[in-house]
Amino acid sequence: IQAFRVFQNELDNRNDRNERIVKLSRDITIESKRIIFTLQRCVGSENKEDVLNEAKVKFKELHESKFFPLALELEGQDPYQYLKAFSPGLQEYVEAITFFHYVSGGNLVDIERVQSDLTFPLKTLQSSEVKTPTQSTVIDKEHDASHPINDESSQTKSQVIIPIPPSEYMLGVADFTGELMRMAINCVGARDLETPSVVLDLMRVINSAFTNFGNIPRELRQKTRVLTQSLQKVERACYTLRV
Amino acid sequence: IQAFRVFQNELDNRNDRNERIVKLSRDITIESKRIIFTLQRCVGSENKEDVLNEAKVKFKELHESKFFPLALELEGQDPYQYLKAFSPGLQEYVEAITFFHYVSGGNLVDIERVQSDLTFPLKTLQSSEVKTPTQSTVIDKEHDASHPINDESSQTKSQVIIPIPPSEYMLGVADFTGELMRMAINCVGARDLETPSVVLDLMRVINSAFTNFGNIPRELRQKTRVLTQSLQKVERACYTLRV
Amino acid sequence: KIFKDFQDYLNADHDLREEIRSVVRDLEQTAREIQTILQAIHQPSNASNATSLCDQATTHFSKVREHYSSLAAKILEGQYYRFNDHWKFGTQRLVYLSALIVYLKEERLASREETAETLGVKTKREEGFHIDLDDYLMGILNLTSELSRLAMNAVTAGDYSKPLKISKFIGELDSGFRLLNLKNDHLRKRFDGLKYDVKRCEEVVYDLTI
Amino acid sequence: KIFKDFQDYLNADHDLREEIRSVVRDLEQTAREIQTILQAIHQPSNASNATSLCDQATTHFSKVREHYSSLAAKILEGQYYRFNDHWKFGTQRLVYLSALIVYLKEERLASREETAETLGVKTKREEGFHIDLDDYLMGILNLTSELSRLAMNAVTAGDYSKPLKISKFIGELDSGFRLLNLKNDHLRKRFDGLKYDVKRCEEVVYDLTI
Amino acid sequence: KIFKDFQDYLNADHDLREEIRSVVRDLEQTAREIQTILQAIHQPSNASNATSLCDQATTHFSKVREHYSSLAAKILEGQYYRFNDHWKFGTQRLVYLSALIVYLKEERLASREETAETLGVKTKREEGFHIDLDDYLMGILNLTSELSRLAMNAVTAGDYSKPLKISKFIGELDSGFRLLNLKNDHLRKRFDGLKYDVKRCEEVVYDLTI
Amino acid sequence: KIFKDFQDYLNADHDLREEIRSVVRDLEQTAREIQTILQAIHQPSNASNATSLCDQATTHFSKVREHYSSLAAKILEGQYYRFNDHWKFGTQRLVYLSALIVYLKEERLASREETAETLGVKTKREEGFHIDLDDYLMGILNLTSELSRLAMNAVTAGDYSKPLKISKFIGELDSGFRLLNLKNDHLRKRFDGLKYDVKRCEEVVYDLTI
Repeated sequence: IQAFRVFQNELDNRNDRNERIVKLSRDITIESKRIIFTLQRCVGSENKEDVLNEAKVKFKELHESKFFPLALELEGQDPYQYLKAFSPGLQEYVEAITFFHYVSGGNLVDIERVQSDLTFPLKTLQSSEVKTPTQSTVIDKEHDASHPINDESSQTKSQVIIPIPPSEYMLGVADFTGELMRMAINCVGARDLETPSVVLDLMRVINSAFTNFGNIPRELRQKTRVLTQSLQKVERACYTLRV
Repeated sequence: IQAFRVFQNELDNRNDRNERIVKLSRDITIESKRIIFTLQRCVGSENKEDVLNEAKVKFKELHESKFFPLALELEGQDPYQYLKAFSPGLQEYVEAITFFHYVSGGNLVDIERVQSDLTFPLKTLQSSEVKTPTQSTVIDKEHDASHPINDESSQTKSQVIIPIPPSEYMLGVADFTGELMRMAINCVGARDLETPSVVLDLMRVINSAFTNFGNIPRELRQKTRVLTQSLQKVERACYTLRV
Repeated sequence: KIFKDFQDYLNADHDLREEIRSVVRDLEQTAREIQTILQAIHQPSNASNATSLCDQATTHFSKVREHYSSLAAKILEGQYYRFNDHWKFGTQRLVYLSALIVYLKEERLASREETAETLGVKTKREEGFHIDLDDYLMGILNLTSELSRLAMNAVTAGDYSKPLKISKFIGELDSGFRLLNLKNDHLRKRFDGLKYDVKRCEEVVYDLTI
Repeated sequence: KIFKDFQDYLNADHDLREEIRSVVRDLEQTAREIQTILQAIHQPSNASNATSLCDQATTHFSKVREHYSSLAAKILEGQYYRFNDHWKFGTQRLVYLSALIVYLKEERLASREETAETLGVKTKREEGFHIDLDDYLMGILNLTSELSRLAMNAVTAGDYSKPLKISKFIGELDSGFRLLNLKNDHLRKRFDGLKYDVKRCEEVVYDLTI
Repeated sequence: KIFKDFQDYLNADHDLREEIRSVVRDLEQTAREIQTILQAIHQPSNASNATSLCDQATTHFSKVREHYSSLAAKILEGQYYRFNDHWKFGTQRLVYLSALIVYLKEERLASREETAETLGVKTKREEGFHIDLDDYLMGILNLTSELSRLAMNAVTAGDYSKPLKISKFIGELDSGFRLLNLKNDHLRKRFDGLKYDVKRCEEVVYDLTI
Repeated sequence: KIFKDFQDYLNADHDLREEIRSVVRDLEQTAREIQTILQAIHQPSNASNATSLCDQATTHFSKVREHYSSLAAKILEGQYYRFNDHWKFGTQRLVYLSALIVYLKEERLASREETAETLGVKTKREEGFHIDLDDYLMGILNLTSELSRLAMNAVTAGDYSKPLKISKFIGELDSGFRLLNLKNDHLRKRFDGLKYDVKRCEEVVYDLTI
């Protein structure tokens, strides 16, 4: 019976942490959706720069107020144990940040870049005003060093990260093509004749890469189907513009 | 378009054959169920011999009137193409024949014995009154020789068989344990104190073998679960007899 | 002993399926590579050099034939349908791709015989490892929806003659399929999609007329 | 290139999972062998020599430890939960089997620590490849239903003292589990089955009293 | 014995259904052949010789009448609705095809009476093997979607008067159907599709006006 | 701004629910501890000192009252049923536990009023945070199945008078519940289980008579 009190404690801790992570993930999803909405507005508008700057500020706040606490929660844990809890938020964020980079610069951002945004030096932020219940226990603990996409961080003890499993990144990219599609359709409405065919080129590249993947997990295969449908919608849009 | 007329012909032939096989399978299922019902009656009755002889006659008729035409339908075909169509009947038959052998002799009959009952020398039966639409096309055609459980028949051209895939045989055996369970429960009602524990021994052997199978297909795994439940019902019956 | 034999059977079945799965994975990988090449036909810039894309794709079919020959070597006679769920999908895709090449080069339907030859398999069950008729027909239905998409993209690329030819071709295929007495299965479902392809092409032709 | 890297990642993931699956298959095979040995405890004729069955079963655990050690070697730190669906089921069964041996020999609950040791893994996540707490608890719940079955068969075999001890033991486990705040998950569902095991044992004891 | 009688009844029923199924299959095969002929009206090249296509199709209706007469011979009085699921679908298609011929030749709606005559069956239930009203209406609804497709393809073929006539015809049918108080069944669902056909025709007419 | 206000409302609602959930968790934890103590009544060795177990359990009810009072403080008037899904289950369990204590000590049914007092809440909705009648009845139904189990275990422990009393008590409760006109809901379902408890007790009494 005494053993069961220990088990109870362990189960409760795990559930509590899971609850906190789900909540952070939900907040991240909502804020990411807002940013995407903002970015869609800027297509074809004159004050594109203003909108991009506004988005930049929102991303920064999102990093500090949500992702940093999330990183602290995951610190010293097996991130895959809580992946289901933070995966929706992370995917929505990847969708938002890739869309942002596309709108501002023009190409598909890679996972290393996304990962670096979600890596937080502890020293600097520690003194800032961010507070979470577990923060005090985290400092100086070594981060899970063996995560494959983050090998180079293995020596540093002074940072925490949200590890991004490559599949999560790709799922976010798949969702991003949905935004591209929406953007292209909006352009047709606005009689913008050029953007759709530019977008179409990028979508063809991504679609071609996705349909070429082997050993693909089921979730990604479903999104590939949606991606192909989005591509055909854009093709139809280009056709309509031509006719 | 001309090609499509060929396709149409091929599809129709296949569908027709499938329909005929389904019908034969359905007849086999019904007749096998009847035989099982008869055999259950004979438990603890005085005229056991009569019942067994009656069953023997029914099996013989079933072989000649249903299995032989079925073998002719499968002759020269890939039996696995129509397995779904005749699998229900075959499994029910295996259930009946294993039950028959158990009731008359006392042990589990092996697949070779079951297979030999479903192997028909063509010469003898051909002259009998059995007729099927495809019979005339079959004679002298070489039987699919490479079926693994029937290697020794590879030289003979003078027989047709219903090939029994080992999984089908085992599925039938699993169903057979359900009959064992029913038999044991009936014995409790009849205050027969010995049979249940004899049955229990055999069921334990079979259950132990089934739960020990590796690389097991799903259908068989489900039946294993049912088998374990049946076993526990017989255990409970033995317990009730004891208390 | 009965159960020992059965365990041996299960193990052998499992190992064989693993081997099949491994070959099929390679087969599907090659199919994806061919598809990636042929997807470029939708790009306006490639509208003219379809032939060169076809040639490029054709070279990969030697790999396909190798995969099928190693697959065929694993399957005993009379057991094709025991395992064909494994390669069904890949075969349908390869039928579609080889028929697409034939259409792009010669604007006609690839027969079952020549498709089998391109894939390196037999046409009929009695001859050995073959193309199942359902899979051939399924592949052709996949072809029609690809072509109806191409009709639209051709217009975008400024090619106004291709849609008319495609529309006629798909119309003929539609007549062919209408002759078949399809049961309520996958093929039937997919065939219902053909009506949509026909309509789509006719709309493109209509739009061009206006 | 982004997509090339991802394909490499997918392939590596796939290969690793294949390797894991292969080890887990051996692990489950060993578990089945142990189970087959221990199933004999229900046979009336073996009622007396449970200890010898336990010893026989125990020897197989060296193989279990080997399997776990080769499994552990494949899993990088912090990735246990990326793959643990593969071995979850096998581990639950092995927890149950090793706890069954401990009960049969010493009539007490095997602790998480000693179970981990018998399986050749760690107790806590921080130490490396470990027993997930859920899996340990699930294994214990499997133990209770096996014991409630044993209580009944013991009576059939003429042993009237065992049911009383088992009933007491399961009653205590029930109290323990009632302390846990289980979410609506597998464990919760399985725990609902425990109530049934408790009742079943009590009925056997009741029948003996009458 | 009661059960023996019941078994005989079941067997007879089963055999009868087999026979019906066999005739219906031939019926549907003939329907498919007629349809294949009439599909050619959508081809631009055949726009002018619709009449000759109709004549060709008409010859097949003698076979249809034979099939219906052998079907009628199998159905006892008062058992039409016990089996009509078997031929429902085929009848709807034949109604549609014979009505299409009437429209193509005379640009008017085929009445139920003449359709029944073409098919070789009765109009009313009391008279024997007849066309169920639902099936007649369903066939007419199939006609409208075929005609709306024809409207579009006529433009492609350079015929600008046909779309206007078709649009008017479909509009009238729409008014007719609106008078019916349809329950929430297949017919209702299919009728919802009619609105779409009307709209499609109107769009074509609009495009022509511009 | 409208949306801003609505967002504030959602956030406040969310926070409040979090707080409620936290208190309810403590409440359920205490309930589990009480239950663990009372489970010991089924153990033969404790058959005599039920009173001392009851006293031990009773001390925990002060904590229960604290939890309910902090819960009550969070719920605005008229919002009880907006949130009562959260504590429904815990309350049912505590009703059952406190009624069990009353039965064990005085062999009678705990009234709604005294149960409310033991839990530290009101009896009626108008007075504030109260016991919902459904939850009270559900708790009593849980009591009956616990008692039917106790009847059996009492025999095992050699107490032959308790089963008779329990059987009578449950019989009376059954009569009482039959007077209620229950809708087809949870209560109704649970009430169907009562019949089984009655039967079980009667069987025990029957076994004793023999």
